[in-house]
Amino acid sequence: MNGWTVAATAALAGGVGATVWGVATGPLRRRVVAQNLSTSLACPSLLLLAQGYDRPSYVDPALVLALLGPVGTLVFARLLAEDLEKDPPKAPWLTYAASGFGAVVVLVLCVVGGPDRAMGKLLVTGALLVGGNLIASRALAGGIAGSRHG
Amino acid sequence: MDDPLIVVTLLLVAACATAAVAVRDPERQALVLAVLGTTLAVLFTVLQAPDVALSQLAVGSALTPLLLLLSVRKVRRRGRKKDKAR
Amino acid sequence: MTRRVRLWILAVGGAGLAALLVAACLELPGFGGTSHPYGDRAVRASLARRTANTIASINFDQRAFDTLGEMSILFASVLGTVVLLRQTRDERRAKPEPAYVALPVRRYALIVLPVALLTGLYVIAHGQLSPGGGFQGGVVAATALHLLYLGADYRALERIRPVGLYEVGDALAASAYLVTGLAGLIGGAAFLANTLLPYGTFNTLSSGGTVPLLNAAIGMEVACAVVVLLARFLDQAVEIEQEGGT
Amino acid sequence: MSVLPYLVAVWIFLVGCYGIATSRNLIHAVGCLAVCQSATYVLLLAVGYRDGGTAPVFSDVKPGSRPVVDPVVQALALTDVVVGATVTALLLALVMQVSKRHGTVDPDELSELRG
Repeated sequence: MNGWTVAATAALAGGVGATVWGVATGPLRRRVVAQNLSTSLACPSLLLLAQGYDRPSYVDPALVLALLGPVGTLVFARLLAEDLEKDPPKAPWLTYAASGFGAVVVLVLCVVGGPDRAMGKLLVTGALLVGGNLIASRALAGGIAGSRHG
Repeated sequence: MDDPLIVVTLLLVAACATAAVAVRDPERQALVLAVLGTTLAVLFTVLQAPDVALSQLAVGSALTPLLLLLSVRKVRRRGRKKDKAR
Repeated sequence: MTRRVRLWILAVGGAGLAALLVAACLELPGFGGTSHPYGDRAVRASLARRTANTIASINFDQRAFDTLGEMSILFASVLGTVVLLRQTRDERRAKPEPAYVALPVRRYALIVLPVALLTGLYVIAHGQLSPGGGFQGGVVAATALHLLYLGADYRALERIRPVGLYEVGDALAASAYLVTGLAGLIGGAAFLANTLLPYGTFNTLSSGGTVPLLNAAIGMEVACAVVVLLARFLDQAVEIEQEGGT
Repeated sequence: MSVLPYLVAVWIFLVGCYGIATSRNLIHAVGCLAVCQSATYVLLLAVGYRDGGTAPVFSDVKPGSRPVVDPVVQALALTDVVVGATVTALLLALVMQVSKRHGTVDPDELSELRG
């Protein structure tokens, strides 16, 4: 094990473990936030693992997760809109903290990796991750209003 | 070499799978299944299978929840109609 | 049979199955062992054919016939879904009301849609080099299209998604896979044998002989299949209603 | 440690079976089936793992420079993940048909209806 995989282990055990607990219990508003946070914590862990294993090609799963994770949250925001409207989630600080974690990880990896083609991919992943999570949490908090048949 | 990492991800997956079964409401189960897909993808990466992780992410993060929620919506709408007709 | 009796039967059966499975696990070669005879041979064969991603080489070259089987399962389940979810006589279509979507969410969906499509194509095209391939990229590209439903409304999605065309694409891709296999036969080798094209240079886009071709066929097949599946599900959930109800 | 991954796969499989057998909603049962499927992926990949190995994808490492894990099981798992999702879709389509025909998706009510 090296420092990168230790950091990834910590993020997984603490962060993703907490989101598993959050998504399995409690009211719906807590569960959707936990689902969104699981993306924003698992994606930086994947990036850390790619660095820890010294395999740039492992960044691809992280890129796909940064793309489709928020899309999944949008699915829930859209199709559970009626229930979420009655009881909207309010946890902006958690979302900001998780996005900040993602941004820090991406920046550190960029500094370590140096400027090359892999850095472009990293930056795209980071932008998609942070933007996607903020937008998805906005969508959960009433960004999509329910219609009967929409 | 990476034993603690493998153990942590394995336990995460086991916990999430148990939760996915224990949560009985299909809408909430879809949420747990989405998280299960993510944890599985991390486990596959740790087991050095990035191809499988990609596959699991592509399917588990958006496609499966969408299919499940659309089915729930269809079934619910029929149920609601039936209640009205009574 | 009451619920209680059934639970008892389940408990007994489950305990027996658990005991057998655990006994089997104890006899399996230990986790992380060094003996992987098939794996080592597969890696050697893949390198001999200059395919950088061994998994792609196994899927589309060494075990291409197996993938043909997987593809037929995929094709059959899509066919089954289409038949099961067709509009029946006592159903009618209701126009869905558009949902309100906040402007940032809408913009995000419209910006990410092309990015996700490109990523899907990238994952398909680099299948024989880096992690990825037709199965994964196809799903990503098909999911990307449905951002239009999530971020805009169902009508916008319907406009860019002529389902008939995707059904044709699905069938075409499946037959392209078969035709590539048959071409091997005509070339004097076995069905789906990778002898037709030059193997190219290691670690470039055109390496691996027929691997990129089969990869692309699977990518198109999966993408079209997922679009058709989701179209049927969306139809049922959003548009089709039983006669006499609202 | 050397059997923990296998035992986790067994646990996931059994938990999924329990969920299917006790489910009161067919959609929930389909979700549990997806859990059962994931047990097979965990088992396959655990069998193919090698200590200190890396993925046999040679776009960014030199062949032979590091030990690699078994690619055959990975190929099996990766096709099944996607094909399994379409089979899930087929099952959900069947559930919708059941709900249209019988007006319920509770297996207990359905078995009462049959008589």
